[in-house]
Amino acid sequence: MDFAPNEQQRMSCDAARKFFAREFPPQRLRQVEQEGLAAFLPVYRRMGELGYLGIGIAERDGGAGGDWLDLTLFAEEAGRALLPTLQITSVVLGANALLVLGGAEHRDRVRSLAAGASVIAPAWLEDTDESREQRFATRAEESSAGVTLQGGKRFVAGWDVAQEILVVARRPEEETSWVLVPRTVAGLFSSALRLSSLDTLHDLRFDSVALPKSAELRGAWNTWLDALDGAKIVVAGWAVGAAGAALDMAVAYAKLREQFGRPIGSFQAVQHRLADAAIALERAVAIVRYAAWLRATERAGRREAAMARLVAGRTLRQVAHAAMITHGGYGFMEEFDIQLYFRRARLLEWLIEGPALQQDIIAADQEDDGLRIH
Amino acid sequence: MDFAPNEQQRMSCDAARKFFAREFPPQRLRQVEQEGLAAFLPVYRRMGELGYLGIGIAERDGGAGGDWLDLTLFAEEAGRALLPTLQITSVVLGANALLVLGGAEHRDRVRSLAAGASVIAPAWLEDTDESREQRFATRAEESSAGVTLQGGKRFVAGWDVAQEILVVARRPEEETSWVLVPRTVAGLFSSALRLSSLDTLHDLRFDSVALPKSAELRGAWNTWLDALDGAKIVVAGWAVGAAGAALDMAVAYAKLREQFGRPIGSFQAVQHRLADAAIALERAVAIVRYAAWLRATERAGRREAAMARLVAGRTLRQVAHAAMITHGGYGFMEEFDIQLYFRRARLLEWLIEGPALQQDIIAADQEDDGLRIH
Amino acid sequence: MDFAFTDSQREFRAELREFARAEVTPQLFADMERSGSEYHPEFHARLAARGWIGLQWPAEFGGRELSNLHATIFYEEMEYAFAPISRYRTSVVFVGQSVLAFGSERQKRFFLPRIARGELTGVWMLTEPGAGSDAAAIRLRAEEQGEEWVLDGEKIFTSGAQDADYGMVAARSDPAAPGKTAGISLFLVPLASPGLDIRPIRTIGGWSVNQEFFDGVRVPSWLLLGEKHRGWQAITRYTLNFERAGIARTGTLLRLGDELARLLAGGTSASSRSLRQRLAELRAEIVAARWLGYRVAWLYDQGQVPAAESSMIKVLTAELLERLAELGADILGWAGMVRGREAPLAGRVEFYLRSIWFHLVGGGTPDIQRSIIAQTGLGLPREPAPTSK
Amino acid sequence: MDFAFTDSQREFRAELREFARAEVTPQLFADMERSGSEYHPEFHARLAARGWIGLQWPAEFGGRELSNLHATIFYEEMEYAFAPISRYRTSVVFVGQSVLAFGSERQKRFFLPRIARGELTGVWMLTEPGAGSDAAAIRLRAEEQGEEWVLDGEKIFTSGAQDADYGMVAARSDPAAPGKTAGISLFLVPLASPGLDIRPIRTIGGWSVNQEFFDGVRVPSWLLLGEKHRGWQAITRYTLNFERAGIARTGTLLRLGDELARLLAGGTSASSRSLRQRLAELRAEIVAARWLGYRVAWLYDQGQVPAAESSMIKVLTAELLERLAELGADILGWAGMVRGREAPLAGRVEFYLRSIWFHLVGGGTPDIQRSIIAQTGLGLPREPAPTSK
Repeated sequence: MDFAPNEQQRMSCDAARKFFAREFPPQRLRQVEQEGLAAFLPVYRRMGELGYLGIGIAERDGGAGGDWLDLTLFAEEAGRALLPTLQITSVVLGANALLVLGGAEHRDRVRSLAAGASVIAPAWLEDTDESREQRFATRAEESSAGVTLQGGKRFVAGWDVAQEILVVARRPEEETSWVLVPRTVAGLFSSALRLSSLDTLHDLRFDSVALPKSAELRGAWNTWLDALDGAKIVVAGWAVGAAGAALDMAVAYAKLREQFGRPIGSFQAVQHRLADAAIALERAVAIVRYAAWLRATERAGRREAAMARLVAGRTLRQVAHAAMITHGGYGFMEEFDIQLYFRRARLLEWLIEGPALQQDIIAADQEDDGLRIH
Repeated sequence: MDFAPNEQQRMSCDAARKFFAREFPPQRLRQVEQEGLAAFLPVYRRMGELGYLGIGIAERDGGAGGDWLDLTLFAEEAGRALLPTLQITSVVLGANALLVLGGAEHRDRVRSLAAGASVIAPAWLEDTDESREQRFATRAEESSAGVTLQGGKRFVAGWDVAQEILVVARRPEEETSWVLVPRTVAGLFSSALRLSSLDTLHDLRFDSVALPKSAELRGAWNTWLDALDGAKIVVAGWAVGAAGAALDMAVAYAKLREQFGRPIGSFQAVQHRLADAAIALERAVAIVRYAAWLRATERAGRREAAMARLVAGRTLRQVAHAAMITHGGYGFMEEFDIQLYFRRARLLEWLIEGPALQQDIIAADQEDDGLRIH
Repeated sequence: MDFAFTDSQREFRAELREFARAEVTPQLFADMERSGSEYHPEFHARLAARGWIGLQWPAEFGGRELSNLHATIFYEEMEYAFAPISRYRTSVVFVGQSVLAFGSERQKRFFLPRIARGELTGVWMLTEPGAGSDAAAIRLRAEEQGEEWVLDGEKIFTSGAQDADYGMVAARSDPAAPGKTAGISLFLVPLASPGLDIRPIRTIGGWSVNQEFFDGVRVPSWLLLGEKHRGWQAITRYTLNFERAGIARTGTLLRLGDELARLLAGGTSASSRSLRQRLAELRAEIVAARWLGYRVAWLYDQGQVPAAESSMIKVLTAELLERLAELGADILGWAGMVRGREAPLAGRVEFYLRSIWFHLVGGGTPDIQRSIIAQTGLGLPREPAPTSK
Repeated sequence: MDFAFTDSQREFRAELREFARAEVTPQLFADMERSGSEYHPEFHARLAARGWIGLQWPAEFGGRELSNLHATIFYEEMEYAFAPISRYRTSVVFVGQSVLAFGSERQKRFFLPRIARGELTGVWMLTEPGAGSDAAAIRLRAEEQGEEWVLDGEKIFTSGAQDADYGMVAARSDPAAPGKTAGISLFLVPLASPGLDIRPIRTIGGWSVNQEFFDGVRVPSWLLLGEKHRGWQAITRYTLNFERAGIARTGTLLRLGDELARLLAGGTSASSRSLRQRLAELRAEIVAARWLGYRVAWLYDQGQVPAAESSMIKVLTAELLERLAELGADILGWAGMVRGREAPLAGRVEFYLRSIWFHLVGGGTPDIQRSIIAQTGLGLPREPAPTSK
């Protein structure tokens, strides 16, 4: 067992941190908040060039190599910088799903996604409770020309800069299929939703969208769930990275800001709040990296991915809250950076899958030896 | 609106507080913990003589007069002293249920209960989730001689000093009946359960217990629920009284105990914990008295009784916990009194009805004007 | 002990509700969204026309001589309708009540009727960049020069200063006084005064608060509020308590509770039961807070100014609002993160969560409230003063 | 970064589990209930026979030269079986590890092999009636007289002193030293020493801790542990951290989590889903704490003595134990309040709730841990010292 990052991991993280400090400082984030994801694309493409986007995808598949632990450590750095999560939806979920569903014939697509040259927006949520059951109202029906899509998807991330979407749909025989839909197809309508974080999601409607047969991918439902598991670990990395940055900011502020003739960080109320945040964070980092390692070593890990996702999401919310409170009224000012973290906490708790679903996944684990190791 | 107790309420509370200080100091409570409820009976009988037990029951019905608000204010004093809750089960629930179910023919019984001369133990819980539905496995069947009882009840309070029990049972026609069972009847078996609080409850088993027809009482299910509502408010009073005493003890200790050359009560961590306890308490007292007043004035109040019960139970747990923590290691010592409060907190949260059931009762309230007043 | 409302209170409630039904229109919200302000002058004027501004004041000052309980009922009903009453609060509760409590006869005659008629609104300017939780660490200077005072310095986090008429300003009038709580005075400063520069600071709540720069602002002597150099005593005895009791948002809590219950009413899934249970628990706490709020108002009606209880109701309702908004977001899932009036509950769940800091920190942080409750309410000893460095 | 257990660790775990299955019998619990003690001498002897006491120590002192991770695995498996290892902990972690870290060669040769063979057990005596959270406020005096030290004073809250062999005692050896943390020394005191009176204090946990009265207790000089007058430095650098990291009860948490899951497995009611969700959340936190615990053990294996992390794992696991027991009580309802082995889960839910103070406060209150984490881990400034009165 070795809890220290190895030399290469240390160097990669260091390089990523420097890259984000240079290419994605808070003023850049504020610009993206104002102008939308398009303003992020130059940084995103540069990330593709540097191989950041392709971490966790084998080079033979068009990626940059590295394993899930490398990817998650990188995600921690991205989270620290509050990088938009386009990589998670387009590459970590999108490209990886294409690899397992479509296999070899999508290698070019994957290569383009991993290079940041194109973007795909997976669309799987509908207007129901989150669930891992295959209950979609959106239907893919065979037609003479190919396949016709009917229905709608909600809360699609990355749509504004995507060239295509990957829609999870139900076939008449109750199987699931995944349909590649180009952005410009007829019968596709979108409406924008602005989030607390100032990210924009889209609701999409498919009004008899006609697609060629080749647009439809088939695969086992479990491969999709497995892709979700992988993406969740990366979100969890993002979340603990963001939490770490928020805690650092709060600690720095508490040392600097004086009230009653002393730094506010010398008051027990502030100390204990930040100590609780630090405990939550250390604990979350431990399980997130463990879950990433489990996936990297191809051991079992659905339960652990859910645990990591759940704990990391809760932790970011707690830490961001503690950090905001530490800033007093200044936490409420747009010009202070801490609010950027606070406004993203719930998004990073819900992205890919939300907390109640994680609880269900964990509860469904029937093995009764809590001591088991992998 | 007037939040101050009137002259008579002030005098009664004052008298009760003095009575408990004299007759039921902590060493007496410790004796009851060791020896059981029998050691409490002399105090209980004296309470009967002084009219304390009969508060809230009209004099014509064998009680001592006074309304539900008087009773609840008295309960706060009893709770402060951590008085065993025999009055709640035997009189507030038991005698009142007899009044609404049996009416005039039980007046002597009620008089005796309210005098503390006898004790009845209502028995209604079974081995299922708490619920307000009429789903009992215990059955009362008509026989030639009268009625036969078959089944069992759990967690019966006061059995060790009761002369009879009041068993809620199901008749073959799916109605509910209430059966008076003398302690000494054949076919009745009991087993004791010792609680965290060192109170003793009993599980009872009825093995074809034969009783005369007169032992069976009939009434509307709602009258029983109404009796439970009333008893819950009194438990809530008990709970906020106990919480008040625990908070007082913690504050006194925090002023006295020094560490690091200053009273521990000057540390923010201690101050804020006790401030939170004080907020919880003030809030709980407000709703408990309001619910009692609603009942006293015969306005609606099922929802408010549930709210008061729920908030008061939570509050006692929070306050007792904060008070224990304030005592550090001494909170764990038998010889300190604060542990007496801590060990009773959950009992006073569950007595009559537990928290999840209160949530269900509140949630079932369909009226959609939260601003309504009575 | 009696928890019944009087007939006058019941009728007042009915009147308020009828008014809110008619007057709190979608147009109102559209107006405020356009102006980016929490203040709606026409709506404020309509409240004045009903005689509801300063309703707890003496008739000679334009009031209706009603109780603080009436005022609580007013807040409840207005908040329940989401009516815009922030400026009402700052004018009546912070400024007006302070003038009534410790202002001069001339000040009472000048300010209170104008506030009551809706002609004058006021804001409360205490906080400075270096004086937040340590509110007495005031550096804004007030120097007496003949019949005037001259003010120099800064204030920050003032809501509404951009279009209010008067600011109630705490200033250091005697820098030589021993200890930072001595030598502070209060002034009622016309916000249009020369030398007073008001700059907006954008908040994540979507509206702006202000920073004010005082550069030789001249204030006539009669606008000194309360005793000279003893302003801190007046602030802590009165104003801060008025403020804390006055910003408790029970009506908002009751309304959001109803809205969330309506959202959940349809659901039959197992998860909706657990959400319903969480909501039920919160609603019990909200009703409990409501009755604590009535008790605080009643204490004021008894002539008391209860410091601990005012802090209690402030921190309790702010934290309940946060927990309720969190629950709303949990119920709504992704939709709970969506901004704007097209979102569920007109985006209010998202809005309150995003702007909860305003409620938590406004009127003093939860930490400060808890210290006040512990020291003033429970009598716990203050922290020993640190050794001076 | 690598989270794999070695083959040696896996085999060790299997061996432990097999042992626990065979040796942690109902008879064991019956014995302890009868004796009212958490110590079971025969079971302790069986651990010694396996070579598992001091397994992380050098072979020359009777150890097995295994890692702290092995020790963590040992705790996990034993706790999972509810095996009685309190005295093991006080002997190995508090006393033994301290001797190893800063004891003399003679002390190491004397104590460690005897502890490892199970012939000698020790307890840790720091707290005094006036020195709780302020642990350095030690008043128990140690005076050097020729080849001996003479100890006078009191200790309190010592678990196990009634039948242990040695107490590791912190005493004030130089009352003239400036500041309360200077002039403290540690001694290994035979508990059978004349003049040492040990009296039980009953706890609500059902067992007794002790108060010890030292009346001219004579301790030979060679039993001075560590540097004279610099005991506080050794305590804070080593012993308290060993203690905090050592009392984390991850194995207990994992076991109770499994037990509660089994209880809930049958239920299909809506309320059981919401309880299952709460349990799932807790189990996620427990597994996270488990991996934080491994990291702390690994840090020790790297030769570090991490203060903040040791406090973190202590306070985290104690609070998880409380939350888990609370959840268990919510699941069980009335039955969760019933004492004794006939109650569900052999009464453990009730027991842990009732005795949670032992876990929360033992090794330092949560408040103290948080201050350590804030100051040592986050580098926040200490509270300024109060002006002396």
